[in-house]
Amino acid sequence: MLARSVENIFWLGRYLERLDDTARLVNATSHLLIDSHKDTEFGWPVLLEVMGQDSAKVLASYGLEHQNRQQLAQIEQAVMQHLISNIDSPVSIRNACSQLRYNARTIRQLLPRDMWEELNKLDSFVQQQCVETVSRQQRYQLMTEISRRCQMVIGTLDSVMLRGDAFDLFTIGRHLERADMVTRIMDVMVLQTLQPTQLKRPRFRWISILNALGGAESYQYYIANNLAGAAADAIDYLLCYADFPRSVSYCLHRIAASGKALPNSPAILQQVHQLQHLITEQAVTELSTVQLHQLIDQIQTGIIDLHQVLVDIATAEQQPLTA
Amino acid sequence: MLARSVENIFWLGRYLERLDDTARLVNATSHLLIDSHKDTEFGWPVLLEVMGQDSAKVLASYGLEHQNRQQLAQIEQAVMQHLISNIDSPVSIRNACSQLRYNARTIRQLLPRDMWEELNKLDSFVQQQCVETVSRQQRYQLMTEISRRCQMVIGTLDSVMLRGDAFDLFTIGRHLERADMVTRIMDVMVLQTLQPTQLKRPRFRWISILNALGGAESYQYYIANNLAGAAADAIDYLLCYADFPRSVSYCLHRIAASGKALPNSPAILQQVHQLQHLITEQAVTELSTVQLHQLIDQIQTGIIDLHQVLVDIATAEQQPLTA
Amino acid sequence: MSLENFTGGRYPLLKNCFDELVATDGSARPPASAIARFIAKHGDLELCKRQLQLNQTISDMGVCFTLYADGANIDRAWPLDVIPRTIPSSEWQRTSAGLKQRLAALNLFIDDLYNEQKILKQGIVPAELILDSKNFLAPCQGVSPIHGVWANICGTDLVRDEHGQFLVLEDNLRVPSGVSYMLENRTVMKRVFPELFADSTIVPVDDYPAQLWQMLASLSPRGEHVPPCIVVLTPGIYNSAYFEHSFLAQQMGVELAENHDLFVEDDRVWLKTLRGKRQVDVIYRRIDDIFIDPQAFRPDSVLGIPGLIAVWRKGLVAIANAPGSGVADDKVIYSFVPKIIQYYLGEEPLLQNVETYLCQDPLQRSFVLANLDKLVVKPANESGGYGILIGPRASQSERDEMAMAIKANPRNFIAQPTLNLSTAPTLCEGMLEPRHLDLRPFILQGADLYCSTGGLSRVALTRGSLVVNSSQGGGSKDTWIINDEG
Amino acid sequence: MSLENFTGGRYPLLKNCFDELVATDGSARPPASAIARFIAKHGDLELCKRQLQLNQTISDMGVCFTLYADGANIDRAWPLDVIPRTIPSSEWQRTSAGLKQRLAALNLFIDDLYNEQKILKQGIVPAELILDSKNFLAPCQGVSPIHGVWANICGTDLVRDEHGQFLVLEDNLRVPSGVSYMLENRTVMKRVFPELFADSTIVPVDDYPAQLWQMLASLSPRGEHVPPCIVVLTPGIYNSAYFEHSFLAQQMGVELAENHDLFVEDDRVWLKTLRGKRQVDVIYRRIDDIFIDPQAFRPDSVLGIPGLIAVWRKGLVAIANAPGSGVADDKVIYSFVPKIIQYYLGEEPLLQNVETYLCQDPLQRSFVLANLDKLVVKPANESGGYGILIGPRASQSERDEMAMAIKANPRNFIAQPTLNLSTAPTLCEGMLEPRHLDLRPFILQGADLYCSTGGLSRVALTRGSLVVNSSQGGGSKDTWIINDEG
Repeated sequence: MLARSVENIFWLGRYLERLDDTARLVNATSHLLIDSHKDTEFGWPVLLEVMGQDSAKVLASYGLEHQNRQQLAQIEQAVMQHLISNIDSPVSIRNACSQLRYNARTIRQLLPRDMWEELNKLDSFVQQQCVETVSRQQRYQLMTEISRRCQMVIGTLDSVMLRGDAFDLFTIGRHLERADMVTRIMDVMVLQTLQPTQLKRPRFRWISILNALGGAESYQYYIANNLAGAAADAIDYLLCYADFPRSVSYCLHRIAASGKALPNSPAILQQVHQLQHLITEQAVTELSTVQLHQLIDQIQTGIIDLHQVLVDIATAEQQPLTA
Repeated sequence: MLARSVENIFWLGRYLERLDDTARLVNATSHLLIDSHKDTEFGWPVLLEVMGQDSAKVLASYGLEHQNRQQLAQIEQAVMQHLISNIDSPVSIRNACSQLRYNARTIRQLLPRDMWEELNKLDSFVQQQCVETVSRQQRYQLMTEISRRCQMVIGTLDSVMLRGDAFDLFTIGRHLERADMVTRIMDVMVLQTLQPTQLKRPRFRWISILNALGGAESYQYYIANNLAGAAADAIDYLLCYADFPRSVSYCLHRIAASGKALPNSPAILQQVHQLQHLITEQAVTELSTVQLHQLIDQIQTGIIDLHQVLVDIATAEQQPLTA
Repeated sequence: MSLENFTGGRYPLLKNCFDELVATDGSARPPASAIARFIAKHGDLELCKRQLQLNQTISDMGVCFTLYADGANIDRAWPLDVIPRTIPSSEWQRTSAGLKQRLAALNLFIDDLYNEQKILKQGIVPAELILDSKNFLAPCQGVSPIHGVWANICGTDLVRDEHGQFLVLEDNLRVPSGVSYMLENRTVMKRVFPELFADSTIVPVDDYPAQLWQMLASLSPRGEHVPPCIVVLTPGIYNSAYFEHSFLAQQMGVELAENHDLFVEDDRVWLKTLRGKRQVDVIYRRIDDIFIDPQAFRPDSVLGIPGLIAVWRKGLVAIANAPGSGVADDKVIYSFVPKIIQYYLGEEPLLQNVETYLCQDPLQRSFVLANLDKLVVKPANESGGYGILIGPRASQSERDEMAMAIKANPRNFIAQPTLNLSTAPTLCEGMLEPRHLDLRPFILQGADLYCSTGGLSRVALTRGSLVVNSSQGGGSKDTWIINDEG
Repeated sequence: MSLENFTGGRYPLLKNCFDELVATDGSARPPASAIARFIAKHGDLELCKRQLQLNQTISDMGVCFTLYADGANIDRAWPLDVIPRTIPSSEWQRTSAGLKQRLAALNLFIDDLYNEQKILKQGIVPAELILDSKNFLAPCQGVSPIHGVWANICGTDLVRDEHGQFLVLEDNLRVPSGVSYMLENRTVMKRVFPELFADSTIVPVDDYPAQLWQMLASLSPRGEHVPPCIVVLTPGIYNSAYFEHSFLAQQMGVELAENHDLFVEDDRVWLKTLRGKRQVDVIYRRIDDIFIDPQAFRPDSVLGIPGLIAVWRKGLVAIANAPGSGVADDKVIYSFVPKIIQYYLGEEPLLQNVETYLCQDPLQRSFVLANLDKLVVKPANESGGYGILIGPRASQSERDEMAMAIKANPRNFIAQPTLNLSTAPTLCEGMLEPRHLDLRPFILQGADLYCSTGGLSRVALTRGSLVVNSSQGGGSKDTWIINDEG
């Protein structure tokens, strides 16, 4: 494949995953608020923080105040608009989908016909359905359907795409994005309950989040089979449980496996190993919330570095092709 | 997981793949006949042969004669009924879907909730839509939609199912079925052009088949990049091109990778290696059609043996669980 | 906050029945106000639409129960009505305290029966009632399960009388089912009515599987430092409650075993796994006592796990509910529960029984026989609503038949006054009509006591009917415990 | 077999125009009989439904072309009419023989021009026509590409006159586009009208990508024993034909490169791949000559691959179409093609030209100027339908302007009689109406000659219009070569 296409295929994977993850996050949060869980004070603006946005600034751009309890309904509306329908929002589903389509168009020759068609359908679905007036009732269905359609693209790809550099880069992009998003979610979980003086952390359960990530049952399995000791919680699970395909640990494993055959794989693997080391260095169950927050920070920095390493593999000096 | 569940999860994979492959086969054949390709005399009854049925017997059960040129429209109708809507036909899509649902129900506790839901939707879709009166025009859409929904199940699984024995067995089941089906299709390709005195084989192209398998472009890539020498054709491609996820070679590779971690893996791997050896022993491009037919026969026997080895891993004497 | 007229006054309240959502003046009760506003705003047509959407969701989620018909088993879609049933949380707290009290007492009772039998010796409960009962299982004598608890999972059927007071109708201590539908009903409703969940504070129910697992784990003979191996034991995929068995196994992350997946060896119970035999600590059995071990109960049976009871007796495996728990699940014993509570706990019962006449007692029997046209007569040992005579609706010949049955085997029958079961608005052919309903909460006891948030509300879909069992055409409602304490 | 009255006589045939599907008596022509039967059976409403389904399929498949509007590029859905255009295979065989004959002769002509120039020396074609042309590229002189072929891919526009005879309207020898739509139209139609494909024997078109690849491979300087590295060279994702570029790259399994993906080093052209530089053998360029190498053509340009032409001149890379091929793609040269065929092949042309007046010739010029209201005047060197004057429809001031332009630069204009282009039934606002159309087949020449099965039929969607270009509101039809030879 062309050196120039590396970034496109990599971003294709990232945006597809982002689309799926954002949809899941919206549903998770909605369910969280529905259940008005007592162990958290999750509010709509937190969603913006998860997506790396300054919630006060964003809400101001919609003419709203961050902490105004009087504007709850409008804040929900604005946050949802920002995450779903606002094409100018860098974190909206519509925006991610446009980026997805743009990258696909740029490397169309690398994509199997069936996948190209699924991406077109996904894009026109998202552009048509993700409008400002999505009601709460429609939202659940819409987010679920977006996730489903993302799964369909993945399934199609698994079924017909040639295995090779493009497939590997796409897979890496997906799992890098996934690790990134899961870490963000964890960070918010931690931040929400972070008290400066607290040394031992509370047991995170967050069933709605796990449900939206499709991991509620396997979390229970993880706990039931005591796979990480009795103190384990949702954080350990999302960080360390390598059998769960949305854990950070699994993502790193997949990235390493897909990176092995790429040029400059030593650089990729070194970066992945550093990240893996961060997680396994000490028992996560032993960490206080403050330490946990620091660890998550380090992981996020590592993910950014890894992204750069990957993008750089194509810009090396052009040596004659071997093999 | 329970020893008893091994067969169910394995069959779950096989039936899901069978559903997808049958739908693809129906579309491939329809397009083949649409184009009235000159290099073949593909008729509807051949489809029954691909599925391992005695076409004369099946058609007789629908009150039709095998070779009657006057009954072409009725033969098409009967073959389609047998492959799509007839719940009593062992090779119909409806039957495969019922079996799929049955196996899923039996091991529901092993399946993530999202996947269980996708399987329910798939089943009610198939039972509602696969009726006798599907017109030619609807058929294409219907088959495509069935394939898409199978992809969605695969995507969901990839996204949320725990990696472990159940996942490995499911993956093996899928790829074993796929190898089986691809071999059947190849056998018919060969049989259709098999002339006893012919030593060198004609160049198989079969663009419709490749299209339905999502492999038309990657076949062209394979040929364009001369990956198996100038004499390569669709047979080499479907048999040996390990980068294409529907080739026999790829399927064996996946089976080996997934079998590695299972108990009794040496027996599994030995059987896979025998099959791989069959394919790589001699250049497939060098074979005559007669030799090719013999090779395919051997592969099919090997697939049956492999199935048995897999099913047997659970019936070994119960030793105390380690690890 | 309540709406003056629920559905604009078109809702035909039944006389002498307490309605769960609508007060006697036709206004919505406070916990139902969000629902009333929704109906007022969107109208019946929207309700019908949501009902269709709800049915589709149930089909997609594969929520079903299994019926035998003509020898074949058929999965039927689980029936759920679009209108939830609401209960204020303050009331629920009192009720659940009563439920826990009741289960604690019943477990002390069972443990006493199989050991010292103090309560019989003191004549509080007539000894012959127990010792003659087919539910009193000899092999269980002298056993005391961990925590002294026999019935770890109890499904108690509650009804409301015409004053709106909750009364206990029966205690199900063997293999009570329905909790999976309680959980799935909620999941479905969240998808179909997200806006209602935003407008009220509905206490979540999804804690149950984790609580169930924790309770089961607390029974493990190997103690809390060894990760316990727990299995759900099911009769198999053709059982009417198979959906629930597989659902609970999945939700708890444990295996779903059938008899032949388990075997006894070296005084332990083992599970046949792909990777070899695994020692089982706790069996959550969904099979009747007498089918779990042919060596102990039915030598002629091919069902069961030979030797299981012996291992259990040695305390090397836990079975929930423990074999023999059924001794307290008897409609005659039921009438003694208030006394049982007083005897073991020294407390007044927080929940009342329905007034009950024991046919065994000659005086009460004559009263029953003389008033068969006014009473409901129930066999002491049936479940699922079978064998019941509803006097006011029965024909004379049915009543005569019942009279003969009572005389032949008085121990086997009790009678209760016909209750004016409470109602709730239910969507019937496009209109909201009152339908009778009951409530089955689920109470867990292991190391701790836990009561589900609400329970499964079952509703009789036929006008005037009191039969709520899904196998006999009953439906269900999601049960909303609405926070009314700020 | 033909239907007496196509659409029951409601189809308004145009006078003096040949209709592709409908004979002058209103009956369906034999190749169109299956279509006529379909319409008779299902009616217009079904056609509209299929049209919607077809539009959806095009959107799903992402078949589009790119337009610039306000500086932004917009992907527009490719317009395809639901009614195909039919041609009997016997007629098509004669036509494609003529197309191949024509391309073979044009290639001999170009090769002669850049080398011996026999045809100029013998005065068959006036030397000044060539030597003064901006399309005659100096750097190409003395080069003879492999097989002596310059224009490897030719898109020849055909029209039918009122007698139904195919005439050549123009030869596109630079970067003819449209073949991807020919292929995608067929894929769409197969999905939307499978039953029609069952009723007729329609010759497949899907051979084209493989034929294109094979032709390109036959150009490889490293010969047939080294797997050739072929790339499609595109101006980029904003180009109006980007869809086609990526489509063809995908279908052929080759890379789609932009200028900066290629570079020249050590007398070779290299592709920058993820795994290092790869030697390129054949460039299928979809960029105009003058933008491919700033060193050769436009020193001021930042576009292009510096040094490419030098490598090409040495025969170390093949470029298709070869630079300089455009010299024969000129409406003045066009008028000489019959003579060119006779000169090089010694054969009579199998396909006729449209009658053409050269404004360069004083006599013909006066005729043109005197008959501007009857003629179509075309600039010699534009494509895409730009700069054309359709006399009978132009205003007087437009005609006056053209007259001045002709006088100022007579070499640059030709004129042709206004043709009664053939029509075909086209779905316009729910009704079938005749619309004018042309046909662009694609002819390949490398080691061998190949002509596509049919080609791209473009149709003017506005009533009476002759403008078929999609950038100017034209549509398209699938072109069915129907086997009529048993």
